[in-house]
Amino acid sequence: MFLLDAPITGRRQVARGMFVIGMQAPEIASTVRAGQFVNLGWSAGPLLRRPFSVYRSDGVHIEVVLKAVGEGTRQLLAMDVGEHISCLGPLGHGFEFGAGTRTAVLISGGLGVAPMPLAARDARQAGARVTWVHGARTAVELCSETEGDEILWATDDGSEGARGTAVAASPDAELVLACGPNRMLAAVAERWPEAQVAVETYMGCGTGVCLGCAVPLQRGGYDRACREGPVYRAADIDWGALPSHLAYAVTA
Amino acid sequence: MFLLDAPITGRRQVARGMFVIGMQAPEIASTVRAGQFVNLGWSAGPLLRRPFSVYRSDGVHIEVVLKAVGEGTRQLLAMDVGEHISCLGPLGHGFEFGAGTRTAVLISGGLGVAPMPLAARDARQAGARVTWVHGARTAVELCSETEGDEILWATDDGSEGARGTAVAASPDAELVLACGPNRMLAAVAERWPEAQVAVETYMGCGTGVCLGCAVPLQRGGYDRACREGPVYRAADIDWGALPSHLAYAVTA
Amino acid sequence: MTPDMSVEVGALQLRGPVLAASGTFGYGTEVPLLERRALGAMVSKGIFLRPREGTAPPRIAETPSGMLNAIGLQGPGADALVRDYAPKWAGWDFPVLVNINAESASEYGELAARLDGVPGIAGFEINISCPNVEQGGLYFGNDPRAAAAVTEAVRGRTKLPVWVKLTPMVSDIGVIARAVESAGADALCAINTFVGMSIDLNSYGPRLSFRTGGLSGPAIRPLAVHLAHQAARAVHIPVIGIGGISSAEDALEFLVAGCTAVQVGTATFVNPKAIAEVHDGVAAFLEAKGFSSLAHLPRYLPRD
Amino acid sequence: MTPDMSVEVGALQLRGPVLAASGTFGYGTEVPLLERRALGAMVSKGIFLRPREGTAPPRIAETPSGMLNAIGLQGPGADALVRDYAPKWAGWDFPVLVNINAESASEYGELAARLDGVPGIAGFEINISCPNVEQGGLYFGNDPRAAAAVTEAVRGRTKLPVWVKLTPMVSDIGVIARAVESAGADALCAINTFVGMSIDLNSYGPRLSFRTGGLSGPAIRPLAVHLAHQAARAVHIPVIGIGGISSAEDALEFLVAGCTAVQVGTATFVNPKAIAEVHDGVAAFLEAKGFSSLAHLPRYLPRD
Ligand SMILES: Cc1cc2nc3c(=O)[nH]c(=O)nc-3n(C[C@H](O)[C@H](O)[C@H](O)COP(=O)(O)OP(=O)(O)OC[C@H]3O[C@@H](n4cnc5c(N)ncnc54)[C@H](O)[C@@H]3O)c2cc1C
Ligand SMILES: Cc1cc2nc3c(=O)[nH]c(=O)nc-3n(C[C@H](O)[C@H](O)[C@H](O)COP(=O)(O)OP(=O)(O)OC[C@H]3O[C@@H](n4cnc5c(N)ncnc54)[C@H](O)[C@@H]3O)c2cc1C
Ligand SMILES: Cc1cc2nc3c(=O)[nH]c(=O)nc-3n(C[C@H](O)[C@H](O)[C@H](O)COP(=O)(O)O)c2cc1C
Ligand SMILES: Cc1cc2nc3c(=O)[nH]c(=O)nc-3n(C[C@H](O)[C@H](O)[C@H](O)COP(=O)(O)O)c2cc1C
Ligand code: FES
Ligand code: FES
Repeated sequence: MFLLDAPITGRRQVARGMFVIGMQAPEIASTVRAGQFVNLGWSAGPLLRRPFSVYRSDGVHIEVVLKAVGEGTRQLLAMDVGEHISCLGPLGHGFEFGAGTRTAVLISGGLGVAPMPLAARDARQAGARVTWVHGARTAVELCSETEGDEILWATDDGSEGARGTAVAASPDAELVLACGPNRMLAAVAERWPEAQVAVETYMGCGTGVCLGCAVPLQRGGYDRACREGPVYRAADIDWGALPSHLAYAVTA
Repeated sequence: MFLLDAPITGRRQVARGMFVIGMQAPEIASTVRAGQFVNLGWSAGPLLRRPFSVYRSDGVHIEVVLKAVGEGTRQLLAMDVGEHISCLGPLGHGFEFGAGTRTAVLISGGLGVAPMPLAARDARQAGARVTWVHGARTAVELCSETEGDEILWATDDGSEGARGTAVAASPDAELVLACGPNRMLAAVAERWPEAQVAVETYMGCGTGVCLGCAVPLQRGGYDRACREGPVYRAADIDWGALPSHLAYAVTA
Repeated sequence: MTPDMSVEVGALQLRGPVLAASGTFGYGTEVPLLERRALGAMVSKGIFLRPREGTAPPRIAETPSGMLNAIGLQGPGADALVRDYAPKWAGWDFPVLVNINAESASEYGELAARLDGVPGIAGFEINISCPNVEQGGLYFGNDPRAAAAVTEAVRGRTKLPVWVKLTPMVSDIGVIARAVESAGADALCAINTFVGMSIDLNSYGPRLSFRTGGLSGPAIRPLAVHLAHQAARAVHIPVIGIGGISSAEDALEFLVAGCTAVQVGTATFVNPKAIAEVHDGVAAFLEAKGFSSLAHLPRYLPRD
Repeated sequence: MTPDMSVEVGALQLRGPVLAASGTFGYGTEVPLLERRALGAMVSKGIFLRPREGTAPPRIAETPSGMLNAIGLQGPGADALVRDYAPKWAGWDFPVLVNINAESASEYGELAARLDGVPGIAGFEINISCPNVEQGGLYFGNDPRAAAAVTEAVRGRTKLPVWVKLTPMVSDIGVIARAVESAGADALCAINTFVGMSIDLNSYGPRLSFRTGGLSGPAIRPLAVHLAHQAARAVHIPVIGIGGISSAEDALEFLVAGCTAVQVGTATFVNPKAIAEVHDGVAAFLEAKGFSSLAHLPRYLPRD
């Protein structure tokens, strides 16, 4: 785990209101795994850091993708190239890719695209044929950057791809990885108990010391999303007890 | 009194660490008088606004002069042209210029230069010959922008002008106006009880409703620096009871 | 259609739920850029029977998302209030309540009697919670019997609405709230500032000349919401929420938590238009949610 | 020359005055980027005799310059603590105190007895102030007799240092402080979090599943400085200041106000290097002012 003062190196738009921010953070970029996250802070920002999945990495830079959903994300999007962000990471456990997996489907709802470019990369490296199913409310909210052997779209209003949810539009596969609102992940768990899902919780520290990010488990008790998670076997989570209406929950 | 969202239009350096920030604030610029101040706030800034004397005005823009002495001034100096500052003013009572005044001396210690360009303008308009005496710790801390019929310098180390204080270096005059650390103003009061001095206090509101900016008076009781002040007849203030070690007090 | 924002605080009918808090609005005569239409009522700066000088400077210090103040209830006394300010208030289209202060229950009663019936004075807010006076203040706010005695003393001298402003510096605010309700208060105001201290590392002593001050501003909001909610659960009279409100969302937290109205204090220093913005924002929220009246806002107020 | 930063807290000699606060450092085993040299001591996450699940999420909510938490003292219980963590602590070069919690005075004593003498455990911090458990917690912290009874129960079962962590939710912290001192505490820790609430305007109810939570962070610092100062004035044992410390200046406020040492909590979440930066910053301050030792720092501690 590293704590870096990372200069912003770039910014681009990938959907309506959705932006990618690039930062120079070599130690993190060279060690991050798909599904892991960074905890970002900046001067005159809110008290607590804000967690973001690592979207891409080239070994020197990392990228995160975000929308302005509150004050913190609004401030992040107002920052200029050259300004510095304090970057703590990589954090948490990422996705697991068993060798010999032949088919993988990545399911992303809205900002749930965030961990998927790295996941697509690693799934293909593990030898799998990758299908990426991406859902959003409407066509202009679909992230323009998807990759894989097959790309499927789903929109609530049918303006692009299948009308309905990304989960409904997904084929089966040996490996199912999903990220999106907790409601969507609960639907994934119903259909594929073995799926790996990346959940969202409020976080205090991001490093395992505060117990703020409790994820209720089927076997009873709580795990820490920032340490044992954020990626879980879908069937392990007690979905009824995991809040699904976080103010910042991304819509699918 | 106006509340404006004023875009920053320029910035320049006038001494070591001392900068002038220009803002477009027409309603304030066209009504401000020498010695009045504005109360500045900005998003992601500290809770309370920060008071600054108006340094210059061209009828459309106003300028303030400042050094980074704490978090608020540090943030202000980090802002770029085009960013907006919420500007409340003009506030307080400024200097009075009696018609027929023949000689005026303006005494400024350090950042006490702030109200003086407007004061010089108005004193000359009132028909006076203006002597501006400006003091600082050392030559590079002297503000490079002074005006008047005669300019005198004073530095603690004698690196420019007279060695010693600006007060000591001042000639007498019919009208004496002074701004600087409260300690310096107390010395002014001793020599010229009738001088007009602009004092510094902590301020809550800047508009007269909180009573936070109490100035102890010789006749007993307190005045509000933001409303009855910040300019006072030097002899009216109970200098022993006015804190002179505000954390932000400018040095002379 | 703009929603109905009116509220009833006891017998007092207010056109809106957003009020100006005592000590942050002066006497209402010097407020810059005042938008009266948005003001439900104003509570004047705290007054004593006799003039008070207040404390020596420095009187305020900024802290993270908050400020400490020790003004010491500087004020001109009851006679000057009646002479200089009440006549102005009499012409205004919103009620003005006077925040009253004293050092004994009987002096509270005396002050209320002096102000009762003066045109322009619509009611009283009893301050039993000021942290910045040597005697009195907090003591009355801490002790249920003393709080009740003060309330009765004022109640006995006026037919006007009597509100009681509670201190947060108690281990159970419900006990004080019930005591004051039983003693005849028409409404409770929760809360006044918390006692705090800030140290100057140059002088190795307190920043404020009074040593301690009252903490206000956004920093205290979560504590104030909790205390106002606890007070609202404890009594059946209206509770007016106070503490750290600077936006409509902040005000709505108090209203949902069981408050009938709110007061805005420190935020006015930062943004002279704060009260109007809070009022308009609450109206916009109700409209967006489809509520035709503030009375329809869902409340979270479980009774024990 | 770097100044002497060592402090004595009762019988315990600490190499520096900056400690890790309970619940914000886990069991010390998972802290990222830990710089041990700067750590005076660590207080472990609060533990009960038996394992506890803690509260349902959401457990935290951010507020202006602060955060609310309701973790509910999730923990593995005393046996697991002894088995999994104490052996690691035994090898560390700073003392670890265990923050102990219970529902009755006798259970506090039982827990202390279970942990007493276990290698790696250097002392106890009695938590009589947790706002996030249904029974116990705050109740003990509010009532001088209950607070004393808990202290005595623990004192009777161990020769190790016993610190008592006070709640801010009292009208006079001095009363509790004296009661606990008389009951045999070696030091006081002031303060734990303040009870607060935050409302979600989507659900019209509390953001936290536990409804209320404890407020920590810079927002509470001026209140904490005041309370720690009041506690220090009331007793003759050392007081450890806690609340909103994130910089050396913040820590120095508590030290000047009469505290012997300080604990850093929430700041560690924001900046994993906070403790080291506070420690180094205090040393740099002393050096710049020409003090060869922390003991020479001027204090502001008038005795009544
Ligand atoms: C592991 C993980 C990965 C994530 N990855 C991404 C990503 O790649 N892209 C993306 O856009 N979003 C991601 N999120 C969500 C992102 O962290 C939030 O959208 C962001 O923190 C919101 O901050 P804000 O200041 O804009 O909103 P706020 O206005 O602060 O948030 C809205 C509400 O949430 C509360 N809140 C926000 N953050 C916290 C916190 N840390 N603890 C407690 N309360 C909080 C605030 O109090 C507020 O009430 C991720 C979250 C997690 C846990
Ligand atoms: C009428 C008037 C005119 C002024 N004109 C100028 C000018 O033209 N140029 C100039 O450089 N300076 C001027 N000052 C001083 C200027 O306002 C301060 O330097 C500035 O507010 C410091 O803010 P900061 O955030 O940088 O420092 P901080 O770090 O915030 O200030 C240092 C300390 O002062 C406290 N503090 C700061 N502001 C306040 C406040 N408003 N109320 C209570 N405590 C406070 C902080 O808590 C802190 O402890 C003027 C002051 C007054 C009253
Ligand atoms: C400068 C100042 C002066 C105050 N004076 C009084 C007063 O005279 N009487 C009173 O009851 N409350 C007084 N208060 C308390 C406020 O009315 C209010 O209860 C408190 O500030 C919390 O609200 P806020 O966070 O919105 O400011 C004062 C507060 C401030 C900041
Ligand atoms: C997430 C969290 C968990 C905490 N858990 C405990 C605990 O188990 N026992 C305890 O005595 N205090 C606990 N505290 C209180 C802290 O130790 C500390 O007293 C408080 O947070 C104030 O300090 P700070 O503002 O530096 O965080 C906890 C605080 C936080 C934020
Ligand atoms: S966010 Fe603190 S333990 Fe997970
Ligand atoms: S700063 Fe508020 S009255 Fe002067």
